[in-house]
Amino acid sequence: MTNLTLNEDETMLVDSARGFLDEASPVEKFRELRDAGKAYNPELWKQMADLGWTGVLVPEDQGGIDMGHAAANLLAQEMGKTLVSSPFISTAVMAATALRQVADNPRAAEALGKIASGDLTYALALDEGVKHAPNNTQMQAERVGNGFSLSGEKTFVVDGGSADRLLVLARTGDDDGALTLFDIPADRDGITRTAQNMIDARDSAQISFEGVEATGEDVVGTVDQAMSVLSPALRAGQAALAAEMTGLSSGAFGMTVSYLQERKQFGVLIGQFQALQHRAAHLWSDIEVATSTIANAGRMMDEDPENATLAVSLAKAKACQTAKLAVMEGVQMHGGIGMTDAFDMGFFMKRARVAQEWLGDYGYHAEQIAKIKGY
Amino acid sequence: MTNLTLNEDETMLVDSARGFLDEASPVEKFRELRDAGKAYNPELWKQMADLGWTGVLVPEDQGGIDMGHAAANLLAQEMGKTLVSSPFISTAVMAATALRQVADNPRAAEALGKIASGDLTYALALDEGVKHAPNNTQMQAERVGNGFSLSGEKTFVVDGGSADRLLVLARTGDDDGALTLFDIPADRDGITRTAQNMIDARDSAQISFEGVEATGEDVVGTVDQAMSVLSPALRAGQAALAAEMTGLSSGAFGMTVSYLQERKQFGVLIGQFQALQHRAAHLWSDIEVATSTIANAGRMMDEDPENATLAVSLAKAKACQTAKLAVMEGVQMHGGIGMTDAFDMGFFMKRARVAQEWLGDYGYHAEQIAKIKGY
Amino acid sequence: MPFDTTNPEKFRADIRAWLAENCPTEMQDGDSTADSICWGGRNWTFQSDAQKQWLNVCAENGLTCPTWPQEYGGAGFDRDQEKIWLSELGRINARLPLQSFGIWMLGPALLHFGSHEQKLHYLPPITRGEIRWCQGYSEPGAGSDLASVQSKGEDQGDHWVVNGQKVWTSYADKADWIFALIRTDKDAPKHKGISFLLFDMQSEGVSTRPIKLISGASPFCETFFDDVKVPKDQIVGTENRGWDVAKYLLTHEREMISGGGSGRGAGRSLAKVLADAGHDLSEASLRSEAIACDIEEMSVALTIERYKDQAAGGKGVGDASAMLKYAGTELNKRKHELFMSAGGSEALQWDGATGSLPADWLRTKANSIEGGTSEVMLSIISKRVLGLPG
Amino acid sequence: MPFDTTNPEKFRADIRAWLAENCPTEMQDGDSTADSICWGGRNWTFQSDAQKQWLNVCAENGLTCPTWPQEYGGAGFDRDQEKIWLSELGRINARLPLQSFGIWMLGPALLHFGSHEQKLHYLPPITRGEIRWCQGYSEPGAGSDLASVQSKGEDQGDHWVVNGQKVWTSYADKADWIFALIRTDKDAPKHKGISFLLFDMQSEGVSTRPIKLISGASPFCETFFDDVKVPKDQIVGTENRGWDVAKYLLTHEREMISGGGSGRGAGRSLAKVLADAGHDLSEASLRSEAIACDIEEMSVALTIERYKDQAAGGKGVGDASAMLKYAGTELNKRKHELFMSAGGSEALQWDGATGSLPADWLRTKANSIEGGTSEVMLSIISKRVLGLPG
Repeated sequence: MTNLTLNEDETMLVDSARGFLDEASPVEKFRELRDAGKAYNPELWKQMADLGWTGVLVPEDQGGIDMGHAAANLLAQEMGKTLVSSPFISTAVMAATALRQVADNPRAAEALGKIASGDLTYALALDEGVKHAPNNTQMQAERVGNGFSLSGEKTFVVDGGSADRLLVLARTGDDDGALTLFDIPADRDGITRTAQNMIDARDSAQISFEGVEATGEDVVGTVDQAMSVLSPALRAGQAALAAEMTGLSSGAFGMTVSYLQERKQFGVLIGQFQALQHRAAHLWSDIEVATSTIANAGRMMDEDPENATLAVSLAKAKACQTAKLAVMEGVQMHGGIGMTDAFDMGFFMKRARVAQEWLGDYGYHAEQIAKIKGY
Repeated sequence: MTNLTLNEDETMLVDSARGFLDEASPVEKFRELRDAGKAYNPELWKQMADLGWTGVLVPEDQGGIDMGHAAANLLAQEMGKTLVSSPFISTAVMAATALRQVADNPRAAEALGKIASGDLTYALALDEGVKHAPNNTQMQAERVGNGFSLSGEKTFVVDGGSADRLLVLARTGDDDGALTLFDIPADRDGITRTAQNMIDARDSAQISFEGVEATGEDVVGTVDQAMSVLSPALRAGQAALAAEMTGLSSGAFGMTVSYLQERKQFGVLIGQFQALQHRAAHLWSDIEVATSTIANAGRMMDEDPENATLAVSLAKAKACQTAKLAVMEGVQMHGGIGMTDAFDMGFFMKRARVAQEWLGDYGYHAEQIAKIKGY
Repeated sequence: MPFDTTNPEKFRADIRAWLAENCPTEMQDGDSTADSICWGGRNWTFQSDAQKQWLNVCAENGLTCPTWPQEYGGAGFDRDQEKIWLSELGRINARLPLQSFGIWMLGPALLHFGSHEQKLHYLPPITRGEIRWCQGYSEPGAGSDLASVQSKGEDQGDHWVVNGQKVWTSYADKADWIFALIRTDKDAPKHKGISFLLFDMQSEGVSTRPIKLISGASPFCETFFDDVKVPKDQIVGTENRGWDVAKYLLTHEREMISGGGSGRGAGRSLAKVLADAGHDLSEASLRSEAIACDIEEMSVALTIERYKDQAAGGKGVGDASAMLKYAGTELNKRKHELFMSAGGSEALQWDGATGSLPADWLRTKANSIEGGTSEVMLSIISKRVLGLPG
Repeated sequence: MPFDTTNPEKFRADIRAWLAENCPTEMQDGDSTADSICWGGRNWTFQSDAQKQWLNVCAENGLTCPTWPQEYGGAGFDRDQEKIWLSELGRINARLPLQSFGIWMLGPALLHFGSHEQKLHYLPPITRGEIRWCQGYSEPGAGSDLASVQSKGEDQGDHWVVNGQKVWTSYADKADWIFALIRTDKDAPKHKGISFLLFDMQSEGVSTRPIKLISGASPFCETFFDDVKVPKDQIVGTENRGWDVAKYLLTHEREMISGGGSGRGAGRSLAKVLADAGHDLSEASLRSEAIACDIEEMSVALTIERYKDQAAGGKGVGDASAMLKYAGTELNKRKHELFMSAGGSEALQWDGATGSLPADWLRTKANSIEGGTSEVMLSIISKRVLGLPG
């Protein structure tokens, strides 16, 4: 039976991840990246590959450890706690999930191997408007001879500035669902990447495509059938992102509780103020509840992937609310110091805001849930 | 310039109303009515007439004191504080406002006089479904000779069981707005009134009309033009009801603050618990904010009635939220005793719930606001 | 036991077959409203033959208390088997055969603190729905301060003579026996002089008076003890250490009231109620609140599952159960506000088309008060889970 | 004064005519963002000729501080006249000609506590935008406990020598003068030994260091006093009674931060921002939150008006102003969360199409901290307005 607690392997994974990240990537490492204007630390990425994390969803045949989505979520959750910045979700979760849908294709298999070894990063070029809406894709992939010519604009391509390759969603027909997913190198002729100056200081790009050529080989899966490979990848990314946000919530909450235990005002520890106690207790409850939805999403994706959409949207919707509350309470309870750039809480707030939008915000997932439940 | 504080006349009106009601109609009087299964106390109604209240919106020519909507709201607010049960809003606010739109009509003028003298009560038979939606009226008033034949079902007719006369909204044509308002005696042939067993123990009826005859004389205003007389009446009723709800919120809050000041738990006054203090302070703030919207609605209706819809919907929407919070906090902070029928808090909760629905709930008025603001 | 426990698939198949054969169709209406609950007890009147038949066939197979040991009337299921049992019940929308304070509260206390003899004596009649129990904790004026017990038991050698008053005793007027906190050492510190006693409500000196609630119902009583004789062997645990038992039970109560096990609207699907109310949910604020509530309901339900899994795995839940109580009861209130809103004017009538909805709505307001208020739960979390000072 | 004050209609007509003649078209963009505010001061660089012209023509007519007496540079408007002035500005979407801490804070303090000479000396330069003031209240580590002032002034006969440190000094690096709380009697009880001093930021021994915030901006500074000489006549009110002045001013600050007067996004219309973001509001949760926020915004704005009317009527608002500060700042945070949500990924970029929205959003998080936290406001209400114990 499905069990929502961690099994032994998972407990070990979490413990070792925490130990590694506390050493290799505490929040101050993110600050260093931010101050240096860097998207992520390639050395850390290499270490994560050595630990098997980049291959957490890659089949063993391609050199991965194939631990499944629940494990991927746990890694994302631990990374969230100290705001690790890396292409983990884009590459190791989403691209790996998309490519393994067609793992019998030699090119996909090769890419999976390189993801597992840490030698290849991906970004997903999906959205064109200010809100997540993959089904509204307008970008055209016109048939030219045996291939395609891609033209259009993508925005909010997370990790898009640094990724080696792009998974690009484009329209190949007039029917609503006639979309195709292309796997192309990010430096192919006709591609222009413009860095977006993101509030969370992570890598995001606006990417324009002008007559970019693609061959049939570049198609992931089948023409006009993007969603059969993309949907599992989106679900995987949404769940991992929800996990990262829940980790982020825990991280912010941990800082806040520590502050309540040490900061004095009016001669007493502010943690003695009952109003703050109750709000902290409420927030803790909310994080516990969110954590359950993450565990459930992981189990569903591993055990019954076809029916996991509800579980995933539930996790992302809940994580959006919880993270918003956690960072708002975090700043408010810290008072003025929480507003300063020299203090870390602002990083949590800004990361949470971007994560809320990426891959569908609360409203998007709420409507997904309503649709599934027949409202 | 519009001033949102009370002027001298209004201050006097409020003071005398409070003095009178504390004596004549404290909450225990409502309990007596409830236990006796009575809708309202005709003697109190007569006293309210003697004080001029039933004529607060009746022109002086018809024997009213014509103090305007802000004053009517203030009376409703004071009544709300001790849960006075009377046909004030149906009769003195809504029917009076509808009839004075056609006060040059001798029948309307006569009716207004009787409202002012306390000799005539009205109920408005508008809604047919579970939600307030006057524009969705389906009840037919078929033309028969020079007159009409009314057939259909009305529900949630507040004060409908005891009212002398009914203002009935019926369809006289196929166009959306082709509605007509009829003023007919509640005991006319073909009318069957069935008491609804309301949670707030007030008078509400389901009323069925089977071939009820109406003449052209019975039409209030013009055939197919119900809204020109009904809209001002609805606005007036909605604002007065919002005022009653805000009074109700203050009444419940007053009980709650007193309890916080006297009840001990774990050896201290519960009013010393900061978490409760902050929630009480928040609730007080919310009631203050709601009070401002009532004042504004009154001023707008008196000074610029054509443009008062936004102000009225704002007042009712805000009052719904505030009353809900006030009674929920009232019960919760009282603990077990708040749940007993022997204690008054439950009356506030039940009255608030019915008032939330009557004449449009939060969602209804929120959408009205959105429509006016062009969302 | 007619179920093959060697593997989950086999077990599920057996359960399914057994249900097909034994669960009366009328018991598959899934609508576990307050009215449809089977409470059992000496004076129980079955609402239908089907209800009686369903209780009996389940009791015979230990399925009223499936996780209790077989020797005490249970089925001895482990956590995974219980999940399968419940999921198969859910699949056919079957009602629970029996619900009671004996199952939720006294049973767990006896299983943990009782002697083998006590378990043999008290548990089987609970599983068969023969004895209905009530809980005597709260006292007038004590409110959330449960340990301020004033009801006292005077030691008379082989028995105590109990005098005092309880309040908020659920269904005391319908119960056969009571488990009560009684002060047996008035000189000891507040938490140290209380014993956990069991006695028959038909004992001389016991009387009850129903408390009418704002919903019009009277599920609670005031209960009076006037020189009630309680034999010394009718104690659970050690004399004067009854607070340990009470604390243990409060944890169970919290989990129950959180919505995990009670019939208090827990089974009412949000979508179903809204559909019954004929609501199309096109209006933004209602729609948005319905979805938000649904999200919270699913999330809390998963958390209850997760905590149960954790408990079954041997890791205690402890004070963190305060969270389930808090989140579950606040959610239940929110949900019923939504139901009332969707029900519109029909839900404003005691006997309208929405049935017991208004009474249920008012009933939920007590959820965050009884069994420890939401405020007490938050304080437990802040002090014992988060370690905040003072 | 070019306005006929004999009756409101005439007055309004005069104002309208005056504005038509004197308010530059560029100043009628109504978009009072942080960037477009005219702060004035010795080092002020006008963003445009229009901004300069608008300030000057208003200052000449007392319209930068319309309710101040004419002898001190105001226009001597009463409350009703002020309402007409503001509503006519609103009608043409005109910017305020000048905003400053001198107008919001020091002015009201001087008008209430200052001598006639002080008023004549300090107020007119404020109305003309010549001297920009900053506020020196908070100190490191003090947080909400403003009265725990450590900066001290040593009495040297005709002057004090001030040493210490302030923090959260708004725009101290851009201000010309400071009004500061300084402890002038270290032996008196906490609230009794503080004086309210004024001094030039160019005085020897004053230095500032900007604090970088999470929004990337640095509107606040740390401010250091190292043997700063402050002449004895530069005190407002009585020596060692500066807390009275501070308390009086805190009330003004609360009203201001509540959104009644500051440029902090108060002028941003909800509908306009959502429309700019190209959002059609068909998605239920966003639509519902937008309407709810709009309802709250209109309601709070009306409450500010009502309280102003009450104050103008001679009934003090007093501690109840804490409510305006609380409700206004919490609303502002909520509104900016909504803006961010409507702005989607565009609003996640510092320099995206939504302009300063993300920085403004982060800035609002300080609203419920500065000038007394929301928690302090709630405590003031519960204790001083509601009379709750403890």
